[in-house]
Amino acid sequence: MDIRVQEAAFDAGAELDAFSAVQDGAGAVVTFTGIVRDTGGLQHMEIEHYPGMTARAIEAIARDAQNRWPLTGILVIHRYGALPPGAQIMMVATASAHRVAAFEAAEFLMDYLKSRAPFWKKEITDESADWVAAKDSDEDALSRW
Amino acid sequence: MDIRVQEAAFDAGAELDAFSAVQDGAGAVVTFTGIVRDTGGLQHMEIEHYPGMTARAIEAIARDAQNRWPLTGILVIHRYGALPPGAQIMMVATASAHRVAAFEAAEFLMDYLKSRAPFWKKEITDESADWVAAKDSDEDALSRW
Amino acid sequence: MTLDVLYFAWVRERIGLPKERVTTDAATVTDLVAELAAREERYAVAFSDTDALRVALDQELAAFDAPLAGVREVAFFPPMTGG
Amino acid sequence: MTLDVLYFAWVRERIGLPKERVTTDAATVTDLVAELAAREERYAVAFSDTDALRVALDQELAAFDAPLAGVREVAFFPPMTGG
Repeated sequence: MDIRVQEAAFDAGAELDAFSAVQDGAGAVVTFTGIVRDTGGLQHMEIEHYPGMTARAIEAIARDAQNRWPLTGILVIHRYGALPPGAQIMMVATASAHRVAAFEAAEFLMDYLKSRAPFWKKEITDESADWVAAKDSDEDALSRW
Repeated sequence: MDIRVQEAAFDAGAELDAFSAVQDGAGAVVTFTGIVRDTGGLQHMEIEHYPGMTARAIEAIARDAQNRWPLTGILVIHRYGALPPGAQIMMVATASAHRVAAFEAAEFLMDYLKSRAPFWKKEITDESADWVAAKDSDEDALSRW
Repeated sequence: MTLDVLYFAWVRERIGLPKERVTTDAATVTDLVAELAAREERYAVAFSDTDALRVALDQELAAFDAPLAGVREVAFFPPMTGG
Repeated sequence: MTLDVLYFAWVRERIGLPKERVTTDAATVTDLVAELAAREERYAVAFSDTDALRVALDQELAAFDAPLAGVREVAFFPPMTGG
Protein backbone atom coordinates (compact mmCIF):
# COMPACT_ATOMS: atom_id res chain seq x y z
CA MET A 1 0.00 0.00 0.00
CA ASP A 2 1.71 3.14 -1.27
CA ILE A 3 -0.12 6.41 -0.47
CA ARG A 4 1.36 9.76 -1.47
CA VAL A 5 -0.06 13.26 -1.02
CA GLN A 6 2.18 15.76 -2.71
CA GLU A 7 2.41 19.10 -4.47
CA ALA A 8 4.95 17.86 -7.05
CA ALA A 9 4.04 16.39 -10.42
CA PHE A 10 4.41 12.64 -10.96
CA ASP A 11 5.06 10.48 -14.03
CA ALA A 12 2.09 8.14 -14.39
CA GLY A 13 3.91 5.86 -16.84
CA ALA A 14 6.95 5.43 -14.61
CA GLU A 15 4.63 4.81 -11.64
CA LEU A 16 2.71 2.14 -13.58
CA ASP A 17 5.93 0.33 -14.54
CA ALA A 18 7.34 0.51 -10.99
CA PHE A 19 4.03 -0.67 -9.52
CA SER A 20 3.65 -3.59 -11.96
CA ALA A 21 7.22 -4.73 -11.34
CA VAL A 22 6.55 -5.55 -7.67
CA GLN A 23 3.13 -7.25 -7.97
CA ASP A 24 3.78 -10.86 -7.15
CA GLY A 25 1.10 -13.14 -8.57
CA ALA A 26 -0.91 -10.40 -10.24
CA GLY A 27 -2.54 -11.10 -13.61
CA ALA A 28 -4.29 -7.73 -13.86
CA VAL A 29 -3.19 -4.15 -13.21
CA VAL A 30 -5.66 -1.27 -13.51
CA THR A 31 -4.75 2.41 -13.34
CA PHE A 32 -6.78 5.57 -13.23
CA THR A 33 -5.22 8.97 -13.95
CA GLY A 34 -7.17 12.17 -13.31
CA ILE A 35 -6.32 15.19 -15.46
CA VAL A 36 -7.26 18.88 -15.13
CA ARG A 37 -9.78 19.56 -17.90
CA ASP A 38 -10.07 22.99 -19.43
CA THR A 39 -13.82 23.49 -19.31
CA GLY A 40 -13.50 26.98 -20.84
CA GLY A 41 -11.03 29.71 -19.95
CA LEU A 42 -9.49 27.81 -17.07
CA GLN A 43 -6.24 29.32 -15.86
CA HIS A 44 -5.61 26.73 -13.24
CA MET A 45 -7.23 24.43 -10.74
CA GLU A 46 -6.40 25.11 -7.11
CA ILE A 47 -6.58 22.04 -4.89
CA GLU A 48 -6.78 22.60 -1.14
CA HIS A 49 -6.50 19.77 1.33
CA TYR A 50 -6.47 19.08 5.08
CA PRO A 51 -2.88 18.07 5.72
CA GLY A 52 -3.44 16.34 9.06
CA MET A 53 -6.30 14.23 7.73
CA THR A 54 -5.60 13.55 4.06
CA ALA A 55 -3.13 10.67 4.22
CA ARG A 56 -5.00 8.88 7.00
CA ALA A 57 -8.33 9.24 5.18
CA ILE A 58 -6.84 7.76 2.00
CA GLU A 59 -5.19 4.97 4.00
CA ALA A 60 -8.54 4.07 5.54
CA ILE A 61 -10.13 3.92 2.07
CA ALA A 62 -7.26 1.78 0.74
CA ARG A 63 -7.47 -0.61 3.71
CA ASP A 64 -11.18 -0.95 3.06
CA ALA A 65 -10.42 -1.87 -0.58
CA GLN A 66 -7.83 -4.43 0.58
CA ASN A 67 -10.41 -6.07 2.81
CA ARG A 68 -12.98 -6.26 0.04
CA TRP A 69 -10.84 -7.59 -2.82
CA PRO A 70 -7.83 -9.95 -3.01
CA LEU A 71 -5.32 -7.32 -4.13
CA THR A 72 -1.56 -7.71 -4.44
CA GLY A 73 -1.06 -3.93 -4.29
CA ILE A 74 -2.59 -0.46 -4.15
CA LEU A 75 -1.03 2.86 -5.18
CA VAL A 76 -2.65 6.26 -4.62
CA ILE A 77 -0.97 9.55 -5.53
CA HIS A 78 -2.95 12.77 -5.05
CA ARG A 79 -1.61 16.25 -5.66
CA TYR A 80 -2.60 19.57 -4.13
CA GLY A 81 -1.73 23.16 -5.08
CA ALA A 82 -2.13 25.04 -8.37
CA LEU A 83 -2.46 22.76 -11.41
CA PRO A 84 -2.75 24.04 -14.99
CA PRO A 85 -5.08 22.50 -17.60
CA GLY A 86 -3.69 19.16 -18.77
CA ALA A 87 -1.84 18.49 -15.51
CA GLN A 88 -2.23 15.14 -13.84
CA ILE A 89 -4.10 15.56 -10.54
CA MET A 90 -4.01 12.07 -9.17
CA MET A 91 -3.49 8.43 -9.92
CA VAL A 92 -4.70 5.11 -8.57
CA ALA A 93 -3.29 1.67 -9.39
CA THR A 94 -4.61 -1.71 -8.27
CA ALA A 95 -3.36 -5.23 -8.96
CA SER A 96 -4.99 -8.61 -8.49
CA ALA A 97 -4.91 -12.13 -9.88
CA HIS A 98 -8.02 -11.41 -11.95
CA ARG A 99 -9.41 -8.46 -13.84
CA VAL A 100 -12.75 -7.99 -12.08
CA ALA A 101 -11.15 -7.44 -8.66
CA ALA A 102 -8.60 -4.98 -10.06
CA PHE A 103 -11.28 -2.97 -11.89
CA GLU A 104 -13.74 -2.94 -9.00
CA ALA A 105 -11.10 -1.93 -6.46
CA ALA A 106 -9.91 0.94 -8.68
CA GLU A 107 -13.47 2.21 -9.12
CA PHE A 108 -14.14 1.87 -5.39
CA LEU A 109 -11.00 3.88 -4.59
CA MET A 110 -11.99 6.60 -7.07
CA ASP A 111 -15.56 6.81 -5.78
CA TYR A 112 -14.33 7.19 -2.18
CA LEU A 113 -11.48 9.56 -3.01
CA LYS A 114 -14.02 11.83 -4.75
CA SER A 115 -16.29 12.17 -1.73
CA ARG A 116 -14.40 11.04 1.38
CA ALA A 117 -10.85 12.34 1.04
CA PRO A 118 -10.46 15.96 2.24
CA PHE A 119 -9.66 17.75 -1.01
CA TRP A 120 -11.48 20.77 -2.41
CA LYS A 121 -11.11 22.05 -5.97
CA LYS A 122 -11.36 25.67 -7.06
CA GLU A 123 -11.45 26.70 -10.73
CA ILE A 124 -9.62 29.92 -11.47
CA THR A 125 -10.44 31.66 -14.77
CA ASP A 126 -9.60 35.20 -15.92
CA GLU A 127 -12.92 36.34 -14.54
CA SER A 128 -13.82 34.11 -11.66
CA ALA A 129 -12.66 31.79 -8.92
CA ASP A 130 -15.28 29.20 -8.05
CA TRP A 131 -15.24 26.23 -5.72
CA VAL A 132 -16.26 23.09 -7.56
CA ALA A 133 -19.54 21.83 -6.11
CA ALA A 134 -19.79 18.21 -5.06
CA LYS A 135 -22.16 16.28 -7.30
CA ASP A 136 -25.08 14.24 -6.02
CA SER A 137 -24.00 11.58 -8.52
CA ASP A 138 -20.65 11.28 -6.73
CA GLU A 139 -22.36 10.77 -3.39
CA ASP A 140 -24.78 8.30 -5.00
CA ALA A 141 -21.84 6.34 -6.46
CA LEU A 142 -20.90 5.25 -2.93
CA SER A 143 -24.14 3.31 -2.52
CA ARG A 144 -22.88 0.82 -5.11
CA TRP A 145 -20.33 -0.59 -2.64
CA MET B 1 -8.07 4.42 -32.11
CA ASP B 2 -4.72 2.63 -31.93
CA ILE B 3 -4.89 -1.18 -32.30
CA ARG B 4 -1.72 -3.27 -32.30
CA VAL B 5 -1.33 -7.04 -32.52
CA GLN B 6 2.31 -7.97 -32.09
CA GLU B 7 4.76 -10.58 -30.90
CA ALA B 8 7.14 -8.02 -29.38
CA ALA B 9 7.01 -6.83 -25.78
CA PHE B 10 5.72 -3.33 -25.05
CA ASP B 11 6.34 -0.81 -22.26
CA ALA B 12 3.01 -0.18 -20.55
CA GLY B 13 4.28 2.94 -18.76
CA ALA B 14 5.62 4.55 -21.92
CA GLU B 15 2.35 3.66 -23.69
CA LEU B 16 0.30 5.27 -20.90
CA ASP B 17 2.33 8.48 -21.07
CA ALA B 18 2.17 8.64 -24.88
CA PHE B 19 -1.57 7.92 -24.84
CA SER B 20 -2.35 10.53 -22.15
CA ALA B 21 -0.32 13.17 -23.98
CA VAL B 22 -2.65 13.19 -27.00
CA GLN B 23 -6.05 13.04 -25.24
CA ASP B 24 -7.60 16.42 -25.88
CA GLY B 25 -10.26 17.25 -23.31
CA ALA B 26 -9.89 14.07 -21.29
CA GLY B 27 -10.21 14.25 -17.51
CA ALA B 28 -9.88 10.50 -16.94
CA VAL B 29 -7.53 7.86 -18.33
CA VAL B 30 -7.97 4.19 -17.41
CA THR B 31 -5.54 1.41 -18.28
CA PHE B 32 -5.65 -2.34 -17.92
CA THR B 33 -2.52 -4.46 -18.22
CA GLY B 34 -2.74 -8.25 -18.39
CA ILE B 35 0.22 -10.24 -17.06
CA VAL B 36 1.13 -13.95 -17.38
CA ARG B 37 0.52 -15.47 -13.95
CA ASP B 38 2.53 -18.45 -12.78
CA THR B 39 -0.24 -20.70 -11.51
CA GLY B 40 2.31 -23.41 -10.59
CA GLY B 41 5.23 -24.69 -12.62
CA LEU B 42 4.42 -22.59 -15.66
CA GLN B 43 7.26 -22.46 -18.18
CA HIS B 44 5.48 -20.18 -20.55
CA MET B 45 2.14 -19.22 -21.99
CA GLU B 46 1.74 -19.79 -25.72
CA ILE B 47 -0.72 -17.43 -27.37
CA GLU B 48 -2.04 -18.40 -30.79
CA HIS B 49 -4.15 -16.07 -32.88
CA TYR B 50 -5.89 -15.85 -36.25
CA PRO B 51 -3.78 -13.30 -38.13
CA GLY B 52 -6.35 -12.42 -40.79
CA MET B 53 -9.11 -11.82 -38.25
CA THR B 54 -7.48 -10.51 -35.08
CA ALA B 55 -6.98 -6.83 -35.87
CA ARG B 56 -10.38 -6.46 -37.52
CA ALA B 57 -12.15 -8.20 -34.62
CA ILE B 58 -10.46 -5.86 -32.12
CA GLU B 59 -11.29 -2.84 -34.29
CA ALA B 60 -14.95 -3.84 -34.33
CA ILE B 61 -14.94 -4.11 -30.52
CA ALA B 62 -13.21 -0.72 -30.18
CA ARG B 63 -15.67 0.94 -32.59
CA ASP B 64 -18.51 -0.47 -30.53
CA ALA B 65 -16.96 1.07 -27.38
CA GLN B 66 -16.60 4.43 -29.17
CA ASN B 67 -20.28 4.36 -30.08
CA ARG B 68 -21.34 3.59 -26.50
CA TRP B 69 -19.19 6.07 -24.57
CA PRO B 70 -17.89 9.60 -25.31
CA LEU B 71 -14.21 8.63 -25.52
CA THR B 72 -11.32 10.82 -26.64
CA GLY B 73 -9.16 7.76 -27.37
CA ILE B 74 -8.74 3.99 -27.25
CA LEU B 75 -5.52 1.96 -27.26
CA VAL B 76 -5.36 -1.83 -27.50
CA ILE B 77 -2.10 -3.80 -27.64
CA HIS B 78 -2.29 -7.61 -27.65
CA ARG B 79 0.68 -9.93 -27.98
CA TYR B 80 0.92 -13.44 -29.35
CA GLY B 81 3.70 -16.06 -29.18
CA ALA B 82 5.54 -17.53 -26.20
CA LEU B 83 5.34 -15.40 -23.04
CA PRO B 84 7.12 -16.28 -19.78
CA PRO B 85 5.53 -15.79 -16.32
CA GLY B 86 5.45 -12.09 -15.44
CA ALA B 87 5.36 -10.96 -19.08
CA GLN B 88 2.78 -8.39 -20.11
CA ILE B 89 0.25 -10.02 -22.46
CA MET B 90 -1.87 -7.07 -23.40
CA MET B 91 -2.94 -3.58 -22.53
CA VAL B 92 -6.00 -1.41 -22.96
CA ALA B 93 -6.26 2.34 -22.39
CA THR B 94 -9.36 4.53 -22.57
CA ALA B 95 -9.81 8.26 -22.05
CA SER B 96 -12.90 10.37 -21.52
CA ALA B 97 -14.00 13.62 -19.90
CA HIS B 98 -15.32 11.70 -16.88
CA ARG B 99 -14.25 8.66 -14.91
CA VAL B 100 -17.33 6.47 -15.30
CA ALA B 101 -17.13 6.41 -19.12
CA ALA B 102 -13.39 5.64 -19.06
CA PHE B 103 -13.83 2.79 -16.56
CA GLU B 104 -16.86 1.27 -18.27
CA ALA B 105 -15.26 1.40 -21.73
CA ALA B 106 -12.09 -0.29 -20.44
CA GLU B 107 -14.11 -3.07 -18.80
CA PHE B 108 -16.23 -3.47 -21.93
CA LEU B 109 -13.09 -3.80 -24.08
CA MET B 110 -11.61 -6.38 -21.70
CA ASP B 111 -14.83 -8.42 -21.55
CA TYR B 112 -15.05 -8.54 -25.34
CA LEU B 113 -11.34 -9.14 -25.93
CA LYS B 114 -11.58 -12.16 -23.60
CA SER B 115 -14.36 -13.86 -25.53
CA ARG B 116 -14.60 -12.29 -28.98
CA ALA B 117 -11.05 -11.68 -30.18
CA PRO B 118 -9.45 -14.76 -31.80
CA PHE B 119 -6.72 -15.59 -29.30
CA TRP B 120 -6.14 -18.95 -27.63
CA LYS B 121 -3.88 -19.51 -24.64
CA LYS B 122 -1.92 -22.66 -23.91
CA GLU B 123 -0.09 -23.22 -20.63
CA ILE B 124 3.20 -25.06 -20.98
CA THR B 125 4.69 -26.64 -17.83
CA ASP B 126 7.49 -29.19 -17.46
CA GLU B 127 4.88 -31.92 -17.56
CA SER B 128 1.98 -30.71 -19.63
CA ALA B 129 0.73 -28.43 -22.35
CA ASP B 130 -2.92 -27.52 -21.86
CA TRP B 131 -5.21 -25.16 -23.70
CA VAL B 132 -6.83 -22.73 -21.30
CA ALA B 133 -10.58 -23.38 -21.24
CA ALA B 134 -12.93 -20.47 -21.76
CA LYS B 135 -14.86 -19.68 -18.59
CA ASP B 136 -18.63 -19.46 -18.44
CA SER B 137 -18.12 -16.36 -16.28
CA ASP B 138 -16.30 -14.67 -19.18
CA GLU B 139 -19.18 -15.41 -21.52
CA ASP B 140 -21.67 -14.26 -18.87
CA ALA B 141 -19.74 -10.99 -18.45
CA LEU B 142 -20.87 -9.93 -21.94
CA SER B 143 -24.52 -9.86 -20.88
CA ARG B 144 -23.75 -6.82 -18.73
CA TRP B 145 -23.36 -4.64 -21.83
CA MET C 1 -12.27 23.08 27.07
CA THR C 2 -10.09 24.61 24.35
CA LEU C 3 -10.30 23.34 20.79
CA ASP C 4 -8.42 23.96 17.57
CA VAL C 5 -11.11 24.82 15.03
CA LEU C 6 -10.10 24.57 11.34
CA TYR C 7 -11.90 25.86 8.26
CA PHE C 8 -11.36 24.78 4.66
CA ALA C 9 -12.39 25.91 1.17
CA TRP C 10 -15.29 28.39 1.12
CA VAL C 11 -15.86 28.02 4.86
CA ARG C 12 -12.32 29.31 5.39
CA GLU C 13 -12.90 32.12 2.91
CA ARG C 14 -16.21 33.25 4.45
CA ILE C 15 -14.93 33.19 8.00
CA GLY C 16 -11.69 34.75 6.88
CA LEU C 17 -9.23 32.54 8.69
CA PRO C 18 -7.95 28.96 8.41
CA LYS C 19 -7.73 28.13 12.10
CA GLU C 20 -8.44 29.49 15.56
CA ARG C 21 -8.44 28.35 19.15
CA VAL C 22 -11.89 28.29 20.72
CA THR C 23 -12.69 27.93 24.41
CA THR C 24 -16.17 26.49 24.80
CA ASP C 25 -18.50 24.39 26.95
CA ALA C 26 -20.35 23.07 23.89
CA ALA C 27 -21.39 19.45 24.37
CA THR C 28 -21.81 18.60 20.69
CA VAL C 29 -20.77 19.88 17.28
CA THR C 30 -24.23 21.40 16.86
CA ASP C 31 -23.78 23.34 20.12
CA LEU C 32 -20.39 24.61 18.91
CA VAL C 33 -21.89 25.66 15.57
CA ALA C 34 -24.61 27.63 17.41
CA GLU C 35 -21.97 29.38 19.52
CA LEU C 36 -19.80 30.28 16.52
CA ALA C 37 -22.77 31.40 14.38
CA ALA C 38 -23.83 33.78 17.17
CA ARG C 39 -20.47 35.56 17.13
CA GLU C 40 -20.55 37.63 13.96
CA GLU C 41 -22.22 37.93 10.59
CA ARG C 42 -19.38 36.13 8.72
CA TYR C 43 -19.78 33.09 11.03
CA ALA C 44 -23.55 33.23 10.75
CA VAL C 45 -23.23 33.16 6.95
CA ALA C 46 -20.70 30.31 6.93
CA PHE C 47 -22.84 28.17 9.24
CA SER C 48 -26.26 29.15 7.84
CA ASP C 49 -26.82 25.76 6.21
CA THR C 50 -25.14 22.88 7.97
CA ASP C 51 -26.52 20.47 5.33
CA ALA C 52 -23.90 22.04 3.06
CA LEU C 53 -21.14 21.40 5.59
CA ARG C 54 -19.13 18.43 6.81
CA VAL C 55 -17.29 18.13 10.10
CA ALA C 56 -14.26 16.13 11.20
CA LEU C 57 -13.33 15.51 14.83
CA ASP C 58 -9.66 14.81 15.37
CA GLN C 59 -9.34 14.22 11.62
CA GLU C 60 -12.15 11.70 11.30
CA LEU C 61 -15.47 12.51 9.63
CA ALA C 62 -18.24 12.84 12.23
CA ALA C 63 -21.91 13.72 12.57
CA PHE C 64 -23.11 17.10 13.84
CA ASP C 65 -24.69 15.49 16.90
CA ALA C 66 -21.36 13.91 17.90
CA PRO C 67 -20.13 14.81 21.43
CA LEU C 68 -17.03 17.00 21.79
CA ALA C 69 -15.75 15.44 25.03
CA GLY C 70 -12.08 14.55 24.61
CA VAL C 71 -11.85 16.14 21.15
CA ARG C 72 -8.87 18.40 20.40
CA GLU C 73 -9.41 19.42 16.77
CA VAL C 74 -12.64 20.25 14.95
CA ALA C 75 -12.68 21.00 11.21
CA PHE C 76 -15.53 22.43 9.14
CA PHE C 77 -15.60 22.22 5.36
CA PRO C 78 -17.89 21.74 2.35
CA PRO C 79 -18.48 18.31 0.77
CA MET C 80 -15.17 17.02 -0.57
CA THR C 81 -14.25 17.14 -4.25
CA GLY C 82 -11.18 14.95 -4.56
CA GLY C 83 -10.19 12.56 -7.32
CA MET D 1 -16.89 -24.42 -54.65
CA THR D 2 -13.42 -24.40 -53.14
CA LEU D 3 -12.83 -23.03 -49.66
CA ASP D 4 -9.83 -22.32 -47.48
CA VAL D 5 -10.55 -24.10 -44.21
CA LEU D 6 -8.48 -23.03 -41.19
CA TYR D 7 -8.10 -24.68 -37.80
CA PHE D 8 -6.83 -23.11 -34.59
CA ALA D 9 -5.75 -24.22 -31.10
CA TRP D 10 -6.80 -27.79 -30.19
CA VAL D 11 -8.87 -28.13 -33.37
CA ARG D 12 -5.66 -27.59 -35.35
CA GLU D 13 -3.80 -30.07 -33.13
CA ARG D 14 -6.45 -32.82 -33.40
CA ILE D 15 -6.82 -32.51 -37.15
CA GLY D 16 -3.07 -32.17 -37.52
CA LEU D 17 -2.89 -29.24 -39.89
CA PRO D 18 -3.54 -25.49 -39.75
CA LYS D 19 -5.18 -25.05 -43.14
CA GLU D 20 -6.39 -26.93 -46.18
CA ARG D 21 -8.31 -26.32 -49.36
CA VAL D 22 -11.64 -28.10 -49.48
CA THR D 23 -13.86 -28.56 -52.52
CA THR D 24 -17.43 -29.01 -51.41
CA ASP D 25 -21.11 -28.57 -52.28
CA ALA D 26 -22.05 -27.99 -48.64
CA ALA D 27 -24.80 -25.37 -48.31
CA THR D 28 -24.14 -24.47 -44.67
CA VAL D 29 -21.38 -24.73 -42.08
CA THR D 30 -23.22 -27.67 -40.52
CA ASP D 31 -23.16 -29.49 -43.88
CA LEU D 32 -19.44 -28.82 -44.20
CA VAL D 33 -18.82 -30.12 -40.67
CA ALA D 34 -20.71 -33.33 -41.51
CA GLU D 35 -18.59 -33.80 -44.64
CA LEU D 36 -15.32 -33.21 -42.80
CA ALA D 37 -16.28 -35.40 -39.82
CA ALA D 38 -17.03 -38.28 -42.23
CA ARG D 39 -13.51 -38.18 -43.67
CA GLU D 40 -11.34 -39.70 -40.95
CA GLU D 41 -11.25 -40.40 -37.23
CA ARG D 42 -9.18 -37.28 -36.43
CA TYR D 43 -11.83 -35.08 -38.07
CA ALA D 44 -14.62 -36.98 -36.38
CA VAL D 45 -12.96 -36.38 -33.00
CA ALA D 46 -12.36 -32.68 -33.67
CA PHE D 47 -15.96 -32.10 -34.74
CA SER D 48 -17.63 -34.46 -32.26
CA ASP D 49 -19.10 -31.62 -30.19
CA THR D 50 -19.85 -28.46 -32.15
CA ASP D 51 -21.09 -26.77 -28.96
CA ALA D 52 -17.40 -26.65 -28.03
CA LEU D 53 -16.52 -25.00 -31.35
CA ARG D 54 -16.84 -21.59 -32.91
CA VAL D 55 -16.79 -20.77 -36.61
CA ALA D 56 -15.78 -17.69 -38.58
CA LEU D 57 -16.74 -17.07 -42.22
CA ASP D 58 -14.38 -14.74 -44.04
CA GLN D 59 -12.98 -13.69 -40.68
CA GLU D 60 -16.29 -12.83 -39.03
CA LEU D 61 -17.89 -14.96 -36.31
CA ALA D 62 -20.90 -16.85 -37.67
CA ALA D 63 -23.49 -19.43 -36.66
CA PHE D 64 -23.29 -23.08 -37.71
CA ASP D 65 -26.46 -22.76 -39.77
CA ALA D 66 -24.99 -19.88 -41.81
CA PRO D 67 -24.92 -20.45 -45.61
CA LEU D 68 -21.56 -20.89 -47.33
CA ALA D 69 -22.56 -19.24 -50.65
CA GLY D 70 -19.95 -16.64 -51.57
CA VAL D 71 -17.67 -17.56 -48.66
CA ARG D 72 -13.95 -18.01 -49.32
CA GLU D 73 -12.49 -18.76 -45.90
CA VAL D 74 -13.95 -20.87 -43.07
CA ALA D 75 -12.19 -21.14 -39.70
CA PHE D 76 -12.95 -23.56 -36.86
CA PHE D 77 -11.65 -23.00 -33.33
CA PRO D 78 -12.55 -23.39 -29.65
CA PRO D 79 -14.07 -20.52 -27.62
CA MET D 80 -11.58 -17.68 -27.52
CA THR D 81 -9.39 -16.94 -24.50
CA GLY D 82 -7.91 -13.54 -25.17
CA GLY D 83 -7.21 -10.68 -22.80
